[in-house]
Amino acid sequence: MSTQNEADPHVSSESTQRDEPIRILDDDGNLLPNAEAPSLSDEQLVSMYEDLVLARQFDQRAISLQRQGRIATYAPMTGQEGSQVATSYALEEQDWLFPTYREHAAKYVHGMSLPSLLKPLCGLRDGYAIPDDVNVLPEYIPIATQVPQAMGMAWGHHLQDRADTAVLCHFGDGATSEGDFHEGLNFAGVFDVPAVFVCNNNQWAISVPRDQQTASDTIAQKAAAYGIEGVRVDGLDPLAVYEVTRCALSKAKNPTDDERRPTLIESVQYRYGAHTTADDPSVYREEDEAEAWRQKDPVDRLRNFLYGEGVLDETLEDEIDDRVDSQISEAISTVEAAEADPAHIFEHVYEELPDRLREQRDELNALREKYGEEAFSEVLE
Amino acid sequence: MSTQNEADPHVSSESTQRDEPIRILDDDGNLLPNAEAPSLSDEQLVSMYEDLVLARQFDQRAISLQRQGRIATYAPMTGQEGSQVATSYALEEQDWLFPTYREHAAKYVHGMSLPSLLKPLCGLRDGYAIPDDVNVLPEYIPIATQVPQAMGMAWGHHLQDRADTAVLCHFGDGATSEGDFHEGLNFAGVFDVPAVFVCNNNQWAISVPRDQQTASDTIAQKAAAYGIEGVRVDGLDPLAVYEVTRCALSKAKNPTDDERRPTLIESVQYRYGAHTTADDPSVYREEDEAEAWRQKDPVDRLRNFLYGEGVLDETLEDEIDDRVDSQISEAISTVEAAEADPAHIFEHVYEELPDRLREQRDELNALREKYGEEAFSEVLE
Amino acid sequence: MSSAATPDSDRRTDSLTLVEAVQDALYTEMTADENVVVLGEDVGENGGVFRATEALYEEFGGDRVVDTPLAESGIVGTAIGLALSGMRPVAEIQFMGFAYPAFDQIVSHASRLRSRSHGKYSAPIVIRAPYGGGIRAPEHHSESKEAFFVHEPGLKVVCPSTPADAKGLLIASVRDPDPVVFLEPKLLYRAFREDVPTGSYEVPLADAAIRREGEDISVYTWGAMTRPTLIAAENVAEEYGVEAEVVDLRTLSPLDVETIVDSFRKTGRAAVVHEAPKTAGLGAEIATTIQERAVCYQKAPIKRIAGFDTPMPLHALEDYYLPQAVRIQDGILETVDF
Amino acid sequence: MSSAATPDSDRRTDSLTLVEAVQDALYTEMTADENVVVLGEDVGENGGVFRATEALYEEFGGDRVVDTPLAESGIVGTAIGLALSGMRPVAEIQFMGFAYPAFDQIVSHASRLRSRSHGKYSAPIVIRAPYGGGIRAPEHHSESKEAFFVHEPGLKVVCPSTPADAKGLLIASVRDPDPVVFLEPKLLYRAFREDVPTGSYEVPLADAAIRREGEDISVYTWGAMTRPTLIAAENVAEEYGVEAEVVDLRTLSPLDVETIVDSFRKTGRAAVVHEAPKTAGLGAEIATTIQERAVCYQKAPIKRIAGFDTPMPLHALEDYYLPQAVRIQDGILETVDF
Ligand SMILES: Cc1ncc(C[n+]2csc(CCOP(=O)(O)OP(=O)(O)O)c2C)c(N)n1
Ligand SMILES: Cc1ncc(C[n+]2csc(CCOP(=O)(O)OP(=O)(O)O)c2C)c(N)n1
Ligand SMILES: [Mg+2]
Ligand SMILES: [Mg+2]
Repeated sequence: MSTQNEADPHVSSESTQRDEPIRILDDDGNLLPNAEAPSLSDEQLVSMYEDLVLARQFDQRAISLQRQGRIATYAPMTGQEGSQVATSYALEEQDWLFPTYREHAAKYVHGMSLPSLLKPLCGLRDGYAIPDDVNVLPEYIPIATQVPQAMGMAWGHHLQDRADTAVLCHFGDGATSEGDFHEGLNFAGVFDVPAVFVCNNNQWAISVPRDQQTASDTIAQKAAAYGIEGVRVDGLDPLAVYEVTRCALSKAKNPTDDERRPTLIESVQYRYGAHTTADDPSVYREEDEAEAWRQKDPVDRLRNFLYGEGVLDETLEDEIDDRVDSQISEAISTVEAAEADPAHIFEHVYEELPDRLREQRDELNALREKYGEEAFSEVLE
Repeated sequence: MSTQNEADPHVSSESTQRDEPIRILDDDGNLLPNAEAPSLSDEQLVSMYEDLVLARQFDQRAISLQRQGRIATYAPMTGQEGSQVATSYALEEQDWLFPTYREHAAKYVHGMSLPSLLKPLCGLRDGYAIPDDVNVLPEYIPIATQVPQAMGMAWGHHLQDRADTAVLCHFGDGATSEGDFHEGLNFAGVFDVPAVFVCNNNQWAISVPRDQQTASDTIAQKAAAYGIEGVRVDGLDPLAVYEVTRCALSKAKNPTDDERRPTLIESVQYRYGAHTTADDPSVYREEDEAEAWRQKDPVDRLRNFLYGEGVLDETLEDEIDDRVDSQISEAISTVEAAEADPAHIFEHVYEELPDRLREQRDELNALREKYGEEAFSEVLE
Repeated sequence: MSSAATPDSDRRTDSLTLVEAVQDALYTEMTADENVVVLGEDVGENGGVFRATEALYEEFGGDRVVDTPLAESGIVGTAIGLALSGMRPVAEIQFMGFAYPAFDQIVSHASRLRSRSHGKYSAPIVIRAPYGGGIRAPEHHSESKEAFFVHEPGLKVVCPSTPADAKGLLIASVRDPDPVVFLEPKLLYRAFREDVPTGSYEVPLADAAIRREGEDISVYTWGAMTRPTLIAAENVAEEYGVEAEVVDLRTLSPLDVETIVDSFRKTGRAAVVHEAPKTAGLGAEIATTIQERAVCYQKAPIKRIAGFDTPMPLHALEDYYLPQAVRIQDGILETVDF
Repeated sequence: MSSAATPDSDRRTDSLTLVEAVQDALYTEMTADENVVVLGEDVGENGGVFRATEALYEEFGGDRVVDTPLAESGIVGTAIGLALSGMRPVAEIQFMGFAYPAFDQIVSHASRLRSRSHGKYSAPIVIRAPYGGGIRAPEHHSESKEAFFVHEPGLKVVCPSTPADAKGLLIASVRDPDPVVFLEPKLLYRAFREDVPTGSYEVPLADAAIRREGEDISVYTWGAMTRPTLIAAENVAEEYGVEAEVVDLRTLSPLDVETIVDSFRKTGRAAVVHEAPKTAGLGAEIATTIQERAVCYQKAPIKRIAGFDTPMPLHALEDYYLPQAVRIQDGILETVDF
């Protein structure tokens, strides 16, 4: 890991070979020889662990809510929450986050409430009406389209001399095939913007495996095409992801003379579950493929590390589990009590409601009045 | 140059450093130490020279025709014709060529007639109705859009087991910034298609210099992002371009076990003149920038080489100049005698003329009848 | 001209859903013509996210049913290139909302290669895309912007509303010498089954279908909106004795102007039903075409019953956005009572 | 509502061409608001391929007048990001035909950021693009597909036809809180000069302008087609005593329905003139809007005088493709004589 001088001592010597992902913890959660844990306080470490637990529980609850028909299609993150939580821990409050449909935990850690995560899954867009003090964009669904936008925002901060603000942009391995990935990263290199691009390489883009996505050996090496630094990190090692991301953000804000601000981080992960609740991975991949990855599970690894450090025990674990459980239950109740107002359809299309939209809204209201709400909830097909 | 084993002895040792463009001739046209001329017969070499002369004369004539208002905007190629002619010499007849608006000479060498090159410049699209025995596509104007198409055609040949057919696709340095460049090359890597991608890096995309186009050191190195080979060649050295292209095409058709078919060739050139006849480069670049490149002029270099080999002399040169001159003059006469038929507007939009187009054609014909052709040639503004 | 699906000699049928009929069409054409290849995201082993290409990979192998990298412009550009090499590619765009990255390849190239080259080259490709709302899908998954493609000369645009049409129109599209944008109403993918001829047959890319005859008003629609329109037509017949003629356009470009105008000459009143935003949607083209050719028959303004001029809302509100039977019914009555 | 450009207190004027007025508007807004930045291909030292950004680079420097790499999706995506950071980007797309690679960023994001985020985020960007034919340009350089953008909710679409409007509309577009696609008629870039107020002023993005009053027919048009339409109107007045009212729409989305319909109520006859292909073009929207709101006033079919449903031919034939005064004149007479 060469993003910052101070970073070097923290990471294992394993990582000297460029293509091997950087790690701090071994598969069982022990500190690797020559590696050093990031300078996080015990409280921060435990809180990171709690967020990992929350992420995993959230995922399970969301999947089951979807099965019960209480929310729509959901994109699970189990196996990837370590990387999500850790990248967001590396952010400072003023930094901006560009998430995809899968980065629930990353959004939560950077300030979004649990109910706001669930609302869009219930078809309510006010979950995307993100509060002023939370620097997160609504999730990006069209693949890779966030990349040039994140680049643009970072450039804007740079032009405004807001050197303390960086932008972190998430996307998947599949996203690297899109033109927007290329255009965004090429601009980032040319304009040398304070941005960190995190490729959550979970080995699959729905049913397409990583090696059918691109013939390049690693995704990190694509950085060479843009004159920026590329780095691979073990995405199931929350401490390594934290450290690599922190260094990249710090370089983005304050590079040395021969450094360039942007970094492409390839966070090597695995999608344990389905692409979304609408997907059945058994059609296209072997069940046992996950096993090797589960051996390096981020939640287990961080827990073991914390046990080893003596900052986590069973009492605290139970406490965390309970707290997380009730937080999620509460969020679900809040969201399920919320209702959508048909008037929202016409709001915020433009800053001012144009005449034609006023007419259309009035037309809809008149029909609702005349025929009742039931007339609009008929199944169409 | 590592595209083919047999190629190695032909090229100068200079090229062992990956980033230095491969050369066979020095700036004056002498064979470099350790380099070997490609195995072209004297006739082929002289004919290549004649095509270079033709290309340069064509360019001058076209520019002057444009100044006289006899053709529309023209994209000159002086300084780049060496690379154009040489890449097309490397093609076999069955290979396909995807050109841009600048590859006039490349198209001519691969079989297109001079009148067909000029017709579109006179606004006549039948110049693009390329004969069946000429494997050239109409020029691509939207930048980089040809790249995925060339990849697709190469893949089609591959699927049809037409292993003897390769596709050569031209584009500029600016084109490498477009998403289509990325998507096309990534597909080419994944599907391992028999295609050669030639980036005519003439240092400028209209007014934008190469180093503002991308922060990568070379364009060839972008190949790494696609798991294919990248190679740089001195684009003003026709023999080196020929040899590099020939090897790449041969690898595309018949790779060894550990080779991948596609190659990205960065042909390092310089646009001596304006981007097009509508452009004034003095606004954005120094006149004397061209000087260093003119010292390595491809036409001079090949002439000197041929004089040195004893296959060219003043008599032959004069003969060539005369022949080329009358060929071009004849082509211009042919084209200027041609006329556009307004019915062409409606032809070939679909294979069969739909009713609405028949009506529109009839409507136009009725108006022409009623008001005469003059009514349609009024300047609109 | 109205025309039902015309099976050839083979008179057997299968009871298929619309998505099964799509799959059947692909299977049929791939069997008949080895130049037909299917490419797109997740169309291979996974059989497509809607299973429209199910079992094709197993049957025809990875060289003819190809998972591509995730890049729509690459997919369409590649399809054009494949066509240039002599193949007949059928490209799947996973959802219509993801066709926009490929827009340039579609409108600047697929549509123009033939005219550019004065007839020498062409791009006989099919671009399949599920379109439309109503299935509680996330943002961008409910697009219905057929007008974008209808406005581009050189393209054909097709949109079936029944399984039998889906099969016959798709087979005709694959065989068509011109590029076809083939929009599949995903709301109807599994909505109902219908007897579909087992053999190979074409439904011509030229003819609208009269789904219901009537004298009081002509209602023009296509794809998923055909169903609520037919419901509305039955309702107004039962409750008000108003007989609506329902015209399912099937091919959106080129339009079957003859059938459209003939129906209007009979009824003198019309409505157009579509999901897409009203402004500059296809409803405008149909209404304008009618008044250009049959203004003297016109007894009332032609009513557009369409999506609102807003983005499709998230799914809690999509039933308010999409034209429901009740809105269609109200629009029919308003036009008839004018 | 018709409204002329309204200069503020500063009553001085310069005699400017349309492209100079564009440059003047950019200069004016960049001076007034340091958040305004210009980006695109060759907009910097080169001053734009049509010189629309001439001298801005020298005046405001390379941080505010930025040459980007050659990538339109990157340009528009970057502009959206700049807007999110609080800036006011004006992105140039070199020719409208090269906007398609950016289509996804425009229709999926610029247009929807505000509604997606329920009002929290927005994309106040301007996308400038020279459009239209008539200058003997190569293929793809003569596009006029304004309907694509008008069909997408959340966008505004503007198209000036005079230097004074170009300045006032562009200033209003830069200040507008919503994304604006600003189409510049390159045929008129240097066609004539006009007195343009030196100071800063807005022409509202809401009002069509009546360029010529008349009682016999309303002719709707915009941008470059305004000129042949006015010529045709003069011709039919002189030769046949037919008085055409010429309505220059100026803002294409949202449309000034009031002015459009009011004029029609007066004349009862209409034609729409545009360069874009006829089918699913904006002419259909205007004709349909009129018959929806004023069918009882209608005395004749509304005539579309438009580009043919073909790609724009190479330049030898473009004068046949574009609506010429003679075609417009013929269409006016046909409609008046109906
Ligand atoms: C432009 C676009 N094309 C297609 C899709 C449909 N789609 C949704 S997710 C997905 C796979 C994404 O893979 P990857 O980038 O690896 O991210 P992951 O889902 O694995 O996190 C696809 C094809 C889309 N959302 N956007
Ligand atoms: C998609 C697209 N965007 C913009 C243009 C306008 N344009 C024509 S040539 C050119 C520069 C191309 O530079 P490069 O790729 O280096 O090729 P060169 O002209 O130098 O040969 C530009 C921007 C275009 N033709 N297509
Ligand atoms: Mg993935
Ligand atoms: Mg160049």
